[in-house]
Amino acid sequence: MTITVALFGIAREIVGQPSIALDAPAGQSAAGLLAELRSAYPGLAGLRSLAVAVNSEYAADDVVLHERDEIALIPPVSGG
Amino acid sequence: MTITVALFGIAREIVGQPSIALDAPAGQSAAGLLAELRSAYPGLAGLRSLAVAVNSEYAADDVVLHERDEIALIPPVSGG
Amino acid sequence: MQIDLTDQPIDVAAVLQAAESAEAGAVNAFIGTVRNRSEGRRVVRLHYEAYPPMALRQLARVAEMAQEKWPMLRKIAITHRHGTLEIGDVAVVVAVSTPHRADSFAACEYIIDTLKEVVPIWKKEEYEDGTVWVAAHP
Amino acid sequence: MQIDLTDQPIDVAAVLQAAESAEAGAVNAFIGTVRNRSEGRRVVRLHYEAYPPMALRQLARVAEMAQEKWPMLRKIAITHRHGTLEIGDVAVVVAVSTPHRADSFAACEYIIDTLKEVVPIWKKEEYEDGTVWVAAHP
Repeated sequence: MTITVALFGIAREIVGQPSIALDAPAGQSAAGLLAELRSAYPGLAGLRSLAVAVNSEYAADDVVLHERDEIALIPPVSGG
Repeated sequence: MTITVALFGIAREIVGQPSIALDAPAGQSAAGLLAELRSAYPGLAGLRSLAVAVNSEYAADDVVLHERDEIALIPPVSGG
Repeated sequence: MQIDLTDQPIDVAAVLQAAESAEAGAVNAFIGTVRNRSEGRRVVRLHYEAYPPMALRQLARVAEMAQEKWPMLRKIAITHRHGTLEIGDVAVVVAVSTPHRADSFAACEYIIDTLKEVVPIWKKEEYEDGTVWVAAHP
Repeated sequence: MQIDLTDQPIDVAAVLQAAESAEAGAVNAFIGTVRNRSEGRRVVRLHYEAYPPMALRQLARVAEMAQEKWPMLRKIAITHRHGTLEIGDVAVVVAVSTPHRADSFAACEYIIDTLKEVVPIWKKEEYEDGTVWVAAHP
């Protein structure tokens, strides 16, 4: 399946684009996606934290991703 | 000497007027004034607290009153 | 420091603005309004009586004490209203600014707590069947 | 509950008003503004980037969590700005109302503290000689 990952803040700058489309195995987990992205973009590994959001909620490591999910990478937030 | 005592809130209502003029001995203290007023107006004794203010400051018991001081009786405050 | 006592409606935004500072990222504000109930009774309106010169002096003292306890306080603005207030009217606004937010909460709460203990302002609650001077008796 | 994310200047008074209630005598508000210094460096301006649908969802969650912890909360209003902000501009306003004041301070502080941990908004500080994404690195 193909999943699209939206990127924000410093993660967007590290990757160099506002979103990426990836081929992912069926049953890909949030943790699996994180590992893959950290390997493809080593700059992401230097961040204080990095989370995956699925459909506007933070996803636990074992959450399984689906093609139609709205997926985003969440670097350390700093609102307020 | 004659001192004038300004009255507010429930103290004003108990005494029935916004200020009272009193003959006071030279050297009258804040505590002495309070005792005299409580005796003259027993309703004051039922209040949760009663303080004397001299020139816009709370007066300790042993503060000596003078004729030109601006003296006030302060019943329990409830601003805010 | 901006201290005010007024018998006119309080301009809340103006008090907040008086507390803002380019050097302080955090503003905390407390706004006390007239509730429609008090200890189970329906309140119709409130009457605040003040001893103006002493109230202003004591409001300033409270602000000075807060400034001593929280030296990082940049600005302090306090406005208290007196006279007759209807339900929903703003009775008091306290606003402070600090570089970091935890201090703004602590200092603002200290100011309103202390104000209620020392500032000579008295509140008479009016119910449908009478009035009571708040907290006057034990 | 009134939750908003906007790229326009925040009307602070309107947010406060949205939190007022005739049943609640206490309103506490936190206003976060852009400071001219950060960790010793002079800040020229700030850029806030948001992930809007998730930011709105998480702001609402924070408000819901506060309502669970403080069931006496009457109203909660939160507005966060994004885009480019100049020194002194208001970035966020949190306002809550409760019948008694101590709860209003505690709930408002909880909301802003939690907001800063979970809401997907990112702040880039611009200095005279560069920019930094705040808190991105350990």
